[in-house]
Amino acid sequence: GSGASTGAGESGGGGGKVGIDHPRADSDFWNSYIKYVPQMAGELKVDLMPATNSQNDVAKLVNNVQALTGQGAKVIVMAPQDTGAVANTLQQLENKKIPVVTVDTRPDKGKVYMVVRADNRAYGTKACEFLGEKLGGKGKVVQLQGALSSINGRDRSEAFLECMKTKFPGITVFSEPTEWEGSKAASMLQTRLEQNPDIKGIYMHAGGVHLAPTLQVLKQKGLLVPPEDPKHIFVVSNDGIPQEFESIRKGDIDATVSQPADLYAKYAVYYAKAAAEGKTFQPGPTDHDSTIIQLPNGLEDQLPAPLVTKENVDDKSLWGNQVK
Amino acid sequence: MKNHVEARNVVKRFGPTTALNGAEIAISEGETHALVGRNGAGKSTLVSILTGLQRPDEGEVLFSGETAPALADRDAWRQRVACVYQKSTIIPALTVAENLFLNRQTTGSGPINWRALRVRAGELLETYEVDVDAQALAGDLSVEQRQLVEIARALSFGARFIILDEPTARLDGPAIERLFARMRSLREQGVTMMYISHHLDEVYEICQSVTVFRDARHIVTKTVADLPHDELVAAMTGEATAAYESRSRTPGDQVVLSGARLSLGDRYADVDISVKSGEVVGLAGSASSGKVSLAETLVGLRKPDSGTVTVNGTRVRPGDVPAAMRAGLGFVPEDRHHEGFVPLLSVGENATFPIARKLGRYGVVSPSRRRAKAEQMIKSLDIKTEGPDQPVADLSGGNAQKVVFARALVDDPTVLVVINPTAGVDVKAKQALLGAVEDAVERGAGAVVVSDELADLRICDRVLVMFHGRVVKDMPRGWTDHELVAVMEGIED
Amino acid sequence: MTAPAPRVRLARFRDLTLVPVIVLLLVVGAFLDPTFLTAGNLTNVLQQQAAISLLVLAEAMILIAGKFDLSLESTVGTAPAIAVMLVVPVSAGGFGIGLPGTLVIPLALLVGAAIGAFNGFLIIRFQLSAFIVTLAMLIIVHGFLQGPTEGKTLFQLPDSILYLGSAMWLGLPAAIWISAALFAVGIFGLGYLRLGRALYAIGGNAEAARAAGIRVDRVLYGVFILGGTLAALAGILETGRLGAIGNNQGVGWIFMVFAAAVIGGVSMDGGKGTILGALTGVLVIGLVQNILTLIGVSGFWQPVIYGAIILIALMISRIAGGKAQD
Amino acid sequence: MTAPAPRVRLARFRDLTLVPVIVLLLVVGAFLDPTFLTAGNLTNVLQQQAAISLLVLAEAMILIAGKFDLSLESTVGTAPAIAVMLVVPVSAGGFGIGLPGTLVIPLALLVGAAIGAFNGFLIIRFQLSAFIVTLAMLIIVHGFLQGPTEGKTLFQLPDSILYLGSAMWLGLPAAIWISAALFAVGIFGLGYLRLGRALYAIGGNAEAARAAGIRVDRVLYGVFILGGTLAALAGILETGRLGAIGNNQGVGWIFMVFAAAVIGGVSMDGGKGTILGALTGVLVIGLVQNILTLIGVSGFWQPVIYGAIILIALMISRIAGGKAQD
Ligand SMILES: Nc1ncnc2c1ncn2[C@@H]1O[C@H](COP(=O)(O)OP(=O)(O)OP(=O)(O)O)[C@@H](O)[C@H]1O
Ligand SMILES: Nc1ncnc2c1ncn2[C@@H]1O[C@H](COP(=O)(O)OP(=O)(O)OP(=O)(O)O)[C@@H](O)[C@H]1O
Ligand SMILES: [Mg+2]
Ligand SMILES: [Mg+2]
Repeated sequence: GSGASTGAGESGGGGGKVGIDHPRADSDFWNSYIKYVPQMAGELKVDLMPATNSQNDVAKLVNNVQALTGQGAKVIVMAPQDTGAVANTLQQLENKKIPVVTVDTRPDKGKVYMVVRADNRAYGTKACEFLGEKLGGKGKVVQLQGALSSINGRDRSEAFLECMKTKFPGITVFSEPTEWEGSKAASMLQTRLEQNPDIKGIYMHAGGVHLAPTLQVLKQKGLLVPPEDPKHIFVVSNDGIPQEFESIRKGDIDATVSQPADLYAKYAVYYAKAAAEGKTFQPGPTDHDSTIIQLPNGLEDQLPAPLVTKENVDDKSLWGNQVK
Repeated sequence: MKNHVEARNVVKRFGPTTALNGAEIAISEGETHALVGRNGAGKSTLVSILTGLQRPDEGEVLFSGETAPALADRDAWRQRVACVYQKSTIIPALTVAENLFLNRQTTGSGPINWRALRVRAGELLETYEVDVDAQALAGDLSVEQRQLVEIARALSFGARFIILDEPTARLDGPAIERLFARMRSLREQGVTMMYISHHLDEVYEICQSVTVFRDARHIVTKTVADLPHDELVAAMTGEATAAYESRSRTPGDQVVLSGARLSLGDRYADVDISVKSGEVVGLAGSASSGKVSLAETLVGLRKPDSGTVTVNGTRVRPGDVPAAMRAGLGFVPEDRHHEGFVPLLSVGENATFPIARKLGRYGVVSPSRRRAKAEQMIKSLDIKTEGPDQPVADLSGGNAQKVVFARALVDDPTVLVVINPTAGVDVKAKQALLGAVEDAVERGAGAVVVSDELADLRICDRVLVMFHGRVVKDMPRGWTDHELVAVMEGIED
Repeated sequence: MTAPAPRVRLARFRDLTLVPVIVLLLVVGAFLDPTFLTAGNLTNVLQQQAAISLLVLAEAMILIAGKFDLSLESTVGTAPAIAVMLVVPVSAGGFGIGLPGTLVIPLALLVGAAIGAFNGFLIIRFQLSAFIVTLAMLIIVHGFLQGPTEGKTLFQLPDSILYLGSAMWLGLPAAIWISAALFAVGIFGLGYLRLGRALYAIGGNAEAARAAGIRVDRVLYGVFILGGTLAALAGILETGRLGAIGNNQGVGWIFMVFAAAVIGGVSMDGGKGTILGALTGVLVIGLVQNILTLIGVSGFWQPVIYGAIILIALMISRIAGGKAQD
Repeated sequence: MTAPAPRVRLARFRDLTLVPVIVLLLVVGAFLDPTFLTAGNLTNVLQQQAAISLLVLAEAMILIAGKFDLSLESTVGTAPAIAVMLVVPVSAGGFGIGLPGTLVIPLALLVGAAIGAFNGFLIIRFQLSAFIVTLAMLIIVHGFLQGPTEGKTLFQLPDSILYLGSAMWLGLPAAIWISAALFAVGIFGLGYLRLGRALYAIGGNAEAARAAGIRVDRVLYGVFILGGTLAALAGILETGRLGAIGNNQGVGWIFMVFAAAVIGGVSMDGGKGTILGALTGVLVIGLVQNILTLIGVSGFWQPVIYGAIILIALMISRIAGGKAQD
């Protein structure tokens, strides 16, 4: 990061207070993010207000933003899980000249200073390519979807299906809407495996909720075997939490897409500070292995989201290897 | 003789109401002791204290000279006293058999033997000559059948002290006779009983001594022989009260209520009835004769399978209460708790529902006009209440019944249908209610009185007797009790 | 015998048992955060509660009439969404029917009323359990938002549906005026109108209400339809506030709605409670949420504090009200 | 007078109004997918329903006793999680108290019982509305999962807590045996024990039950405590099935639990229904879910079909039962 500000106190560094709203507290990914935020803010010396939490409810998000601006926030960081319904709020913030950094999601309408996210469609595509290759372009796979009403779940799901259709037309995909619930995931996967014992691949949208139930079902069915075994089912996860890495090391699952919780937090705070200081950015490559692209309503910094397999699972730079 | 049960200086308050104010009672071993008093005198409250359901604010209860057990020790209470409460304690979703043996389905802690329980229940019902199926759901029974089950249960405990709080309010003649026979034989076995009723002649028939409560206090205790009827009534009311004299009148020509060729399932068939203005028509019949169902059809609470009902010249849609009311009908339903009043709403509101539309314009109900109307009704029916704003739930049974009457009379009906109008109502109130019916008739209304109580039927110009769903006889004024009962029982036609 | 006067006063007072709680919250809030007592913040609280308060109004009436409606929360999203989809072109997520945009508000209200009528039909006509019927309807109605939109947010909306939820009238958000006006109508209607009093009679003893000449079924139908319509209106206000209709609009509200109604003194058993009481319930919930947001309690523990405050409010309303709750 | 025989048969039969629905589902399922009627698939259905069925058992008892408990669903996650955190080291997300791992199941059951006891305390002692108390408790208890874990999934669990939910006994998952055994106990207990019958008496008319010498408060405490304990056991089974305790464990179950109990004939008004009926309700729900998964209905429309089937089952149980529901 750049920036010359020193001194952490009130309105230090010519910036102003940064208000931040967290989207939810019930998934491992977001919890890691929530923990990284104050840490990164400390490193970057950003004056962070106490964070609010909108518990996956856009109405709460709107209320929280109102409260934060009421309390004097000069920049808002948020992660709207409903990308349409924040339009009015963004409009109001623009009227008040308060720049907005959104994390993880890209609002459909309304001005944003910077969107910090990895490309969720890319997650789906990466998972599809990995499974397609491992299965040699034929067979059956199951996709344990998140909630269909969440943009990220939908992006992953659509990209996965699209990629399968175009690149691996020989593969049949079963999509199971799990609403991000482990219980539903276990039941649906179990039922589907009963119906199609020849399923050879699984893509899980969220390791945090899907990993343990999937392993449990595979174990019960005696399908938790090394990749060399013909009975092996290839599993790709999504998130990059430490437990997924451990399972990769053990050979229980084969890959995961590491969603960079640390980078999300870091660059959310980074851009919030930059906005407070009045800096501007241009589309193009950045100094941190990512690219800024132009959106109709702002800019988006597309952070890298590496596919983690047995080969690179011990890479120290993966956030999942840094949490303890 | 030593006192089997004694309550001393009992005080019980409910919010602003003092239900018992230093009340006392002493019941000797082996006697049947009547407790009488006007509605709201505190009789049922004393019952709940004597059965350990409520704790008195002051005072004490003694059984055979010993202090009563702690409230939590229900078993100890149940060994000492069994009770038929005024409020039903039947659980509708359970069978009759289980209701009879509630919480004593087995003696030990093992599993319940339903077959044996059924047999025991059947025997019990047979002993008390209650003609119901032990396996029927209690909720499917008629009001009087439920009451019989309740009585059979209380008597079956083998307790040495039994309280009966208005057990006969819902029973017809033969059932009452059976109950009395049972009570006599229990007394011969040395069982002590406390008997509460508003039928004072029953007191003289079955009890040896009597205690009178008035305004939450003990007034007098004497043997029945020492307290003739007039003095008893005077003690209850605090003033000399003459017996009710029914008035005579000549009915007009105009037919205000008629039912033609009415039939409903297995309840009644092919009934014709017509009531003239200025006429009181009684409907009598033994249990299940169909008289209540017929009356409920006339007022629109039931829809007949066939036949027509005409109120005041208007043919009303069957099963449409509002239509019948608009045509000029007022009625008192059979069970006040079920259909009579909304307990949480005030006396004023309950009394004025049928005329709500007249108490203001544009759908607004003016509270002041409602209160004024209600106060007028409270006065004319002598309802004992704190005022029009008191919830009906807080009133005693008789006063609640007067509120139901107020509702029926509030719109000056041209037709009045009253079903068991005086159930659970004290002597004076009974007179007031029958007087209210006769007043309405004198103002030109026609009335139908459905009742199991012969005294109620005395005000009728003629009595239609039903038997097994058909009208079997039209008896003009001047019948004797014996004649009427004979027809009702189908002994004579 | 006691004079009737004190009893009346006590009964009136019972509607207001939460007023001390509200005062306490105002004091505590002012103490905890200087922003709290500003006109701007309090306006925000009211605006935020405007939509949900209409649901509380609807639910309070339904509860007083002795029934139950869980599906209101789904109507909040589905009614405006279906209306919008009938109006906007396919490219904006519509059905391609293309009704005129000015119809969108009446259409939304109509959808709400239709949902209410269907609930009423199942509950009154078939005598099914209101709890489970409306629970199933909660799921079904939400499906009718999720199905046609395929989970996507509708954000190209006709202006007319945005107006009410975003306009300012006389310096205050229109939504506040609307919900204040409807509460005033509700308080008056349930207190002084024949029809309003009929709700209490039906909820208190439906058989007696019938015997008193009240057309019970008809009134109940009316209440369900009115409830659905109010939920649709809440949805319209919320849509205007948020500028789009997300797939989760209204989801999860119903618990707060019940909490507000019950701590406000409305009985789950019917026949008891007032609209004014329900309003105080809404305010308590709104103030608690606002204070928790302002002081920034950790999102993880927030529910505990929140639930605990509901319990405490419940106890206060129980102790002050003096009667057992059901 | 009617002969007693037909009436008995009818009453018995009333518990089983859903049996035709189950048969129909089995036929339709077999028709739609060849896998459906295989032993493996039906075993899966049972295993998937095992945990939730214990909640239905608990809720059915509570409903029969005339009360209400929404918080059971939160206990499903919180009870095992707290027990685990008392046992595992800080590095695995524990409190660092380090009680022996063998204690984890008793601890979880104890936490469940404590939650039930607290519910009972508030509802019975303070006479608060059971609906709202347990609604607040639903939020609070879930907060006690979310707070200490800070929203993280507990992955490192002692083996003992995983055993019951994942073991196989005699070729069938242990969870099925356990829940079958508990249902058998429940059917027997509520059908043949005095204590069980007391629940019906209390739910039917609490005053009458008290007059009959039933210790109403004590029995109700017992029911709430038993309910909480069963919910904790459900949580243990679910934990074993899923291999981890996520932050959402149990969340959203309560609606299905009520739906199963009510379509199975248990009344929301207390005093009516049987455990056998509730069991048929669970089976219907389980079969519907399984069929919908097998035939792969679009996720967007699934709720509509699901809700509609609940409504239909409700109607069938209403028509076959012959009585209005409450
Ligand atoms: N639970 C209660 N709450 C408030 N007031 C009550 C309650 N129970 C009784 N009361 C009041 O106490 C007084 C005595 O009532 P009680 O039922 O004992 O009268 P009663 O003599 O049995 O009358 P009735 O002959 O009509 O049955 C009445 O004024 C009644 O309104
Ligand atoms: N709930 C019920 N279901 C079916 N049949 C009933 C029911 N209640 C009453 N009946 C039957 O209908 C007929 C008439 O009953 P109804 O209650 O009108 O008699 P009633 O004259 O009012 O008797 P009572 O004087 O005992 O009140 C009887 O044959 C009775 O068995
Ligand atoms: Mg009495
Ligand atoms: Mg009868």
